[in-house]
Amino acid sequence: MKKFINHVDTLLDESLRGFAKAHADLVEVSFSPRFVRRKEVAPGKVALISGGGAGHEPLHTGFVGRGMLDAACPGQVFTSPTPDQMLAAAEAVAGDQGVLFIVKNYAGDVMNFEMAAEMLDCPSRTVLVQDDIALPKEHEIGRRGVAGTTIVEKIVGAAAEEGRSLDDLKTLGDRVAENTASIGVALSGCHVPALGGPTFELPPDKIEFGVGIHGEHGREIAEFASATEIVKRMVEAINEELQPKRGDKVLLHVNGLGATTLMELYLVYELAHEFWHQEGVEIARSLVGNYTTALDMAGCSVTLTRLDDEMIRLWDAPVHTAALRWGYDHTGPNS
Amino acid sequence: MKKFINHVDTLLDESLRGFAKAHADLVEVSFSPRFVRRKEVAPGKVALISGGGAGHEPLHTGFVGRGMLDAACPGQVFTSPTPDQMLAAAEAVAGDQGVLFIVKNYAGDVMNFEMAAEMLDCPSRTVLVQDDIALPKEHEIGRRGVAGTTIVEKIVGAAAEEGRSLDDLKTLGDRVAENTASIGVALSGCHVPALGGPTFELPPDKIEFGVGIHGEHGREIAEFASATEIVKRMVEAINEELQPKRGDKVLLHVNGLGATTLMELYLVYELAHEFWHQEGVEIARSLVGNYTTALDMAGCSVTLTRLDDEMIRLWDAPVHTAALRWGYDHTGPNS
Amino acid sequence: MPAIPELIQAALAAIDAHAEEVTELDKTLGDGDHVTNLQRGLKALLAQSDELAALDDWSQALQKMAMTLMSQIGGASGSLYATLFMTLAKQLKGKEMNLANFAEALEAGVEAMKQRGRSDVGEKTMLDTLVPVAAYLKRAAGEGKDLNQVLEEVKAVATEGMESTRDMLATKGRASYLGERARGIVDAGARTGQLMICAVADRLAEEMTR
Amino acid sequence: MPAIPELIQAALAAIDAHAEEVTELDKTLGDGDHVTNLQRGLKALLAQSDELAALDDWSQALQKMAMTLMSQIGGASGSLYATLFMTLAKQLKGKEMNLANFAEALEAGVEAMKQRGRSDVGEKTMLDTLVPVAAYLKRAAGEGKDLNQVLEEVKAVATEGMESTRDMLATKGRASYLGERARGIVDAGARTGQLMICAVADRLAEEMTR
Ligand SMILES: Nc1ncnc2c1ncn2[C@@H]1O[C@H](COP(=O)(O)OP(=O)(O)O)[C@@H](O)[C@H]1O
Ligand SMILES: Nc1ncnc2c1ncn2[C@@H]1O[C@H](COP(=O)(O)OP(=O)(O)O)[C@@H](O)[C@H]1O
Ligand SMILES: [Mg+2]
Ligand SMILES: [Mg+2]
Ligand SMILES: [Mg+2]
Ligand SMILES: [Mg+2]
Repeated sequence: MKKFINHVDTLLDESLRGFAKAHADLVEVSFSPRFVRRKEVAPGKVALISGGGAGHEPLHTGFVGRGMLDAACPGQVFTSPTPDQMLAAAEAVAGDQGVLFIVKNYAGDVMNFEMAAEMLDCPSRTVLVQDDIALPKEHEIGRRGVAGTTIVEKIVGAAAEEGRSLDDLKTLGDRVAENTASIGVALSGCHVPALGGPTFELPPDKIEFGVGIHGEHGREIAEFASATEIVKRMVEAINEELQPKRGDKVLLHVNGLGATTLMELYLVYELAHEFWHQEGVEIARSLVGNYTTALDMAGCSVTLTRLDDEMIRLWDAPVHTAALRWGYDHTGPNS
Repeated sequence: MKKFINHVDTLLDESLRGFAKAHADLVEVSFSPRFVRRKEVAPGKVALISGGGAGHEPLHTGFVGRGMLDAACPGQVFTSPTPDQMLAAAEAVAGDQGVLFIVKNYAGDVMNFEMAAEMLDCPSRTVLVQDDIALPKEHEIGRRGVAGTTIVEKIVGAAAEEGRSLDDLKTLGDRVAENTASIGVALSGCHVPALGGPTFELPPDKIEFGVGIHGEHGREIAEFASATEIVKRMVEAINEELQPKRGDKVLLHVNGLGATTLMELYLVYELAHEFWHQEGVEIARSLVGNYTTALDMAGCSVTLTRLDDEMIRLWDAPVHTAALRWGYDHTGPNS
Repeated sequence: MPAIPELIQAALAAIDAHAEEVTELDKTLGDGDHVTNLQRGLKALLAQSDELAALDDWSQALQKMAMTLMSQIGGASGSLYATLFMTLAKQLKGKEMNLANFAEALEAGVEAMKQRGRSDVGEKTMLDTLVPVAAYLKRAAGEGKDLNQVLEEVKAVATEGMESTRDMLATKGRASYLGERARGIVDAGARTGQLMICAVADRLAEEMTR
Repeated sequence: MPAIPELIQAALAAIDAHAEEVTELDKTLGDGDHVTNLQRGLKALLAQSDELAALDDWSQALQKMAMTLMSQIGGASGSLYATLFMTLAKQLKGKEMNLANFAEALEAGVEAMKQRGRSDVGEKTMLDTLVPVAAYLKRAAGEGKDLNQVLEEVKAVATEGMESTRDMLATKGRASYLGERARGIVDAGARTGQLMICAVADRLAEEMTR
């Protein structure tokens, strides 16, 4: 496994140091414990804090900044962060209004954020993202949180910026999360630095359908097929789950898992768009690109969010982070 | 080779259709012949048109929009576009002020753009980007154009937006191009759809040093080594070429070739930043991410541009395209 | 009794010796990081050897270890082991370290883990190793068993618990995503729990024969 | 004389039959797209068979073909072949199609290609096939050689030209990036030029024996 790396143990910090310098206009990075915080926190707002194992970049560190997260706590690659990180981040960015944690639903993340919440000495609530429909809704520990996290963080981030209350944001976050469904497909495994290789290998004619974002196996190994056929399976699964109606407005997010080209992602977007267009569903907003990656996995996920007018307004609200930007004036690249 | 694809022959158009829909607020796409144009062209400005083989996305289509390109002409994967594309694009976006073509220096691109320029019935000039220092400066056909193209397109794009004259822009573009140097390293080959596989394969302990962006072999096959050692070779080569002096301001661009994670790119950025920082060179601006890719190649390039005050001002000027954004107000994501 | 650092060393050695095997388990059922997570935690404990050895109060030492584990391991196992050690520390506060007190503390510890993980035995996790071990120690302490015998028998209990995960369906943790695909493979956390328990038991037994 | 579509068909068949070999050449020395580029161009010409067959003026047909090649091939070879065909069309305008006129037009055509590519023989490109062929045809026409003999000999000339690229260093096109690494391998464009010339010559010869 060839990567640009000096040592597995120093990878995360060296990378964060580069991130801090490349985006010194937007963020500050603390190393012990590790968290990325936005440079200027608007006073009197609820602090939005997320985090999770590294390896999904730009999620979450790339979403720290105006209109989105106040802080992100990166764990080691694919390993949940530890409670002391969340506590330190909260201390740095939270005020009287308390903290809203946005957590992807994985045992490790849930437990570590929970410990942090218990130790925190300000009010906090947690929005659990569990958009991955690869697992049945009744799954014992709930579904996994995957690419829908970006949508939740963007919309709730905009609302937090407006000074909304903790309870309000929790309700909103849950609403976005509940209206969001994702499904992922892997064409290859990913190469985990600490393992020196892929978590799984796929024969040339197989794909992992319903794959997670940590190099876990998918729901099932399926036959490789044309893009049209693969995407059909993906969108039908989502459609069955969310059941958007004719005239409903939705956000369509096609997310690359790492090694899949933008050309392919836009092609997948086209096919998914066509499907819902035929169904009479209005694709009101869209996002195509690598936002929630699984290191260098080849593959993609499709996410659909049913939008209401408030969600659209908040999606459109200005955001200026390393990885997601629109609507802000006079914000030089890194001036 | 597994990709999200229906057929090699339809890949480009299906992908462009998705691109058109995902960015309907910014661009319009024409299919016969193929070009992407910005939706609203400011009147009275010089039209900035670029293009090249597909497979390098977001370059160039992702750079069409306010403050950057007026149009981009994508060829088939790794194949230069044809003159009729440039002519149609010019017809769509050019006015009295003429056209500035920004062309990466490859025989095919140069000849096809040249034919277009000859057939065009308005004034035109061409800025040739040849930033790849893998080849010696005296190379018979000049050096290749690689990731430095983004820098040229951004800075010249901002100047065009200000209404500068064709000759002015040509002079500026040449100045940026001359002050820009890049070097790329591949850790793996890339999988070309039409070939059904990689253009070259690398043994586990080898890298291509000085690789191009079309899956061509690099200047030489080198030993795989630590990130520190690889980056040292890269930055020393650039440093020798550009010879920035103590106190000089530069823009540092670390570009992913496709399958390399952001984590690694930021780590490479950190190492390169540290090198020039030690040299007393001021990294005044930076750009880290996948901008000029070679399909799904694992690898990255480092680009340095020596900046003057005008170039800094133009770099900071507002831009709103699919792939590069800052500084514009009230620009919803795709509203 | 051996100093704490020696026990940590023994646990780490056992994990190191089986790193590949366990990584393979967590790659198949999870995300492959379990060994690295534990190694990072145990190494961090070792780095504090001097401070830990200096504390002759078990409760304080366990609390310090809990904090280190909490901030160093991450993942599911990090929060679970941190919870375990925090509870052990709390339970043993002001108490003498002996089998009975330890067994009682451990029982409380695994209860806390169940709460933290919203899980119980039979779900193919480390609890399938730890819960029977806690129950056995409680019983052994009640019966006043010889410590040497306990140290021998506890290994069999841990191993049996670990082995029991092989044919289970997983309902907690990442392995639960796999459904039937998880059957036939031992849970990584159950295996490392067993490895560490056996290593520590051996180290303690060795000490007692000196 | 066979209709234009038949000649195109023959050229395409030759490319198809050697697709793998040539792709390997362009993968080693270039970017591997040369065969696909030519196939796309030739197929586009074939798609216009009816229109081309309807034109019995060679100049018009060549001009139409030039435009199609220009807009369909792309890459270095697209602009070069488009330039060649445009020049052929211009040169043959109002002229009868015979060996002498064709040879003269071809000479002008390869000159235009040299200009377009800023290149000449000896740089390891398709010109190493085309330039000697043009020179040979000029000579043959001057000598009033028998057309059958010309069609036989031109294949040898094309093949020799193509073969000459094997030991050259490349100074134009992508292969020039490779320096010494380019030696020992035939240039893809030189090879396809030779393949198409041979195929067309064979097809013409076949027609003449009918
Ligand atoms: N809810 C839970 N309750 C008890 N144990 C769990 C739970 N979730 C996971 N585990 C244990 O944790 C182990 C995985 O630990 P580790 O790989 O370090 O963390 P992660 O699963 O976050 O990658 C599993 O093998 C299992 O034994
Ligand atoms: N400047 C040039 N002059 C003449 N022929 C050239 C030149 N550059 C490239 N060629 C020819 O074009 C061929 C490559 O064509 P092709 O692969 O279709 O285009 P590209 O090089 O743009 O990928 C080379 O093998 C060579 O014969
Ligand atoms: Mg993990
Ligand atoms: Mg090409
Ligand atoms: Mg794990
Ligand atoms: Mg080629």
